[in-house]
Amino acid sequence: MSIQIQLENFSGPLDLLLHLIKSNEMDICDIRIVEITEQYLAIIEQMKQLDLDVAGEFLLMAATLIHIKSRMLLPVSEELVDEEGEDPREELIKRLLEYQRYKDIAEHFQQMPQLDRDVFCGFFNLSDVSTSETEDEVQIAVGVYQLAEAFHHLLKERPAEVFHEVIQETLSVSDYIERIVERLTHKKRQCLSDFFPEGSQRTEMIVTFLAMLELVKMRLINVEQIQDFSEVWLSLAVPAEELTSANAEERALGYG
Amino acid sequence: MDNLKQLVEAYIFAADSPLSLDRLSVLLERPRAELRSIVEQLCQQYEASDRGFYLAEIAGGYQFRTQPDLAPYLRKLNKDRSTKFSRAAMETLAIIAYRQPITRPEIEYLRGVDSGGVMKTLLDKNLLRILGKKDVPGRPLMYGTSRHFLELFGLRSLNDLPTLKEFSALDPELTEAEPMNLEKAE
Amino acid sequence: MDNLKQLVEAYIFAADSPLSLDRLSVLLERPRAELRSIVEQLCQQYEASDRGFYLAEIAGGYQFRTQPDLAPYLRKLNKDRSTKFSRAAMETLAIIAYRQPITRPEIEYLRGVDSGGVMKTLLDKNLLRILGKKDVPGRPLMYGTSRHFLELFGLRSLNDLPTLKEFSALDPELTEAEPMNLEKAE
Repeated sequence: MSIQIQLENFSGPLDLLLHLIKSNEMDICDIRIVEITEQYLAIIEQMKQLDLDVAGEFLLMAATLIHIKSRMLLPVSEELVDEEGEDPREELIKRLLEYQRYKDIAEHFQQMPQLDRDVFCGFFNLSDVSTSETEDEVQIAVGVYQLAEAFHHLLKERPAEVFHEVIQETLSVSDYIERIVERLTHKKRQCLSDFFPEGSQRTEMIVTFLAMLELVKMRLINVEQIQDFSEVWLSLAVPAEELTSANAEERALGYG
Repeated sequence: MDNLKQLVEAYIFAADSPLSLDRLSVLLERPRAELRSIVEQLCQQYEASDRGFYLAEIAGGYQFRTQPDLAPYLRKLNKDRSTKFSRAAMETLAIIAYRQPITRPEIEYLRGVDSGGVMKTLLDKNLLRILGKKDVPGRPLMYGTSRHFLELFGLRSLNDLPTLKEFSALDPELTEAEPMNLEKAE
Repeated sequence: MDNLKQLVEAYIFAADSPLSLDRLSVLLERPRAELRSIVEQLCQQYEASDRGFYLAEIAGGYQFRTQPDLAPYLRKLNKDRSTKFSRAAMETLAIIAYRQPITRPEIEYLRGVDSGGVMKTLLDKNLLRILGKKDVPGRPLMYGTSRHFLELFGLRSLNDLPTLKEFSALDPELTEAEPMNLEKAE
């Protein structure tokens, strides 16, 4: 796999996947998931080593691929068939096909003659027609967006009055690493399910899980299970006082 | 009568956006049908005469535009006020054009990435319209393409876009737009 | 040769300002003399054909212009721009839409400028409604948006206006400016 791959050249994880599928000359409808997952993860890994930010969406896709891969390796159980259909790749394939189509349309749009790029209309040249009757300011076409934008603009200029709150959902793996470590510092042993309370969002769960994997890899936490299918327990693998230095390095993981 | 044709031509030329028959009818106080035949005559005349520009039917109106095949020369004018569209922007625009009315989560599911920034850019460029709110929990805003979108690409209406079938119909099931499956998108 | 004429016509048509023979000569890589004769031919053709616009020689260059004698008609184009608003009008309308019922002093406080003129325009266009008088000293009039406002913007009700939260969610700059608040992200 070539080193030159840059995530910013791809408009998203689906785009990157399509690229991998094409360069491996695979059929979208029959992706060799193990190969693709390995290559995808290798690219993400490279980006991290180069200290580049890897956007959450790319990590999310990594988790999805791992999930599909693991399901394809598992013996087919009835429960799973009922739950998610026969081929674990199905949903991904659908998304890829659909995405491929819009990518093609986008390409078609780029090539269509565009106003003010390829095609021009005459320039408003009225002889002897005074235009001073119109307001001298820029005219704005009507639309709800323009209306909201105008108000928004005003509010931005007058930050003293706050009428709204902004809610941001930022899922960063390093933040979750810190949170997990913090929780485990307070309470030495905690079960896995405690980290996934009811009502958690799917994306949040995935990032939490990625953070745990990262902690295992760094040998900072232990994962134990007393017997098959019983509760999984997490605990710190190193004394809490040693963690501060470890934390600082997490930034270098490339999780942004 | 010939004076009327001259006026129609002047109005279309002077208007800053495609002029509809309705608008012409108001401006000239003449029935639409009469004006339609005049406009059609004009269209044919320009088409027949191999000029530098022609009378195009765009977004439900009429506008003089340069011939698309002259594009390579006209670029030299360097008046390129056009905005270069990033691939992300074009992709988003394509999705919205074909799937409107569509909400932001639906777009993001199809693209696999956060699209707020791109959508804001497209809204600022007046290529999108907010079509209302969807009657589902959370009442997300629904988006569609604007009139300006049609003008940008010189389309009479959205029907002028190639059908989805023309694009990579690898999977016959996909030729019909699928209902969205947003449960899985979260 | 005929193609050259077509190109000259297109260049003049598309240019923002009158195009001189010198400029044409650079663009087309042809001698001035040759271009002069083409431009003159074009001028004569337009003059002879009694069209809505003609090729005028202006400020040392050439430009298409509407016939001066049509000016009285064309002025109508400038009026009745019912679908366009100035920035000031849009701002005022936005404040009223989002903060109704609201009084003129309150609007002027938000905008920081006198807004009497703009409000009159909006009232004339039937976009505002007077909702009564506010129970404060001076009993100023309270304004709100009209039914016509909803029609113009294609809204079923005021609830269909995008909330500012939805709106700022599109603006990455703004979201970044806010402190992270993960607890609320649920």
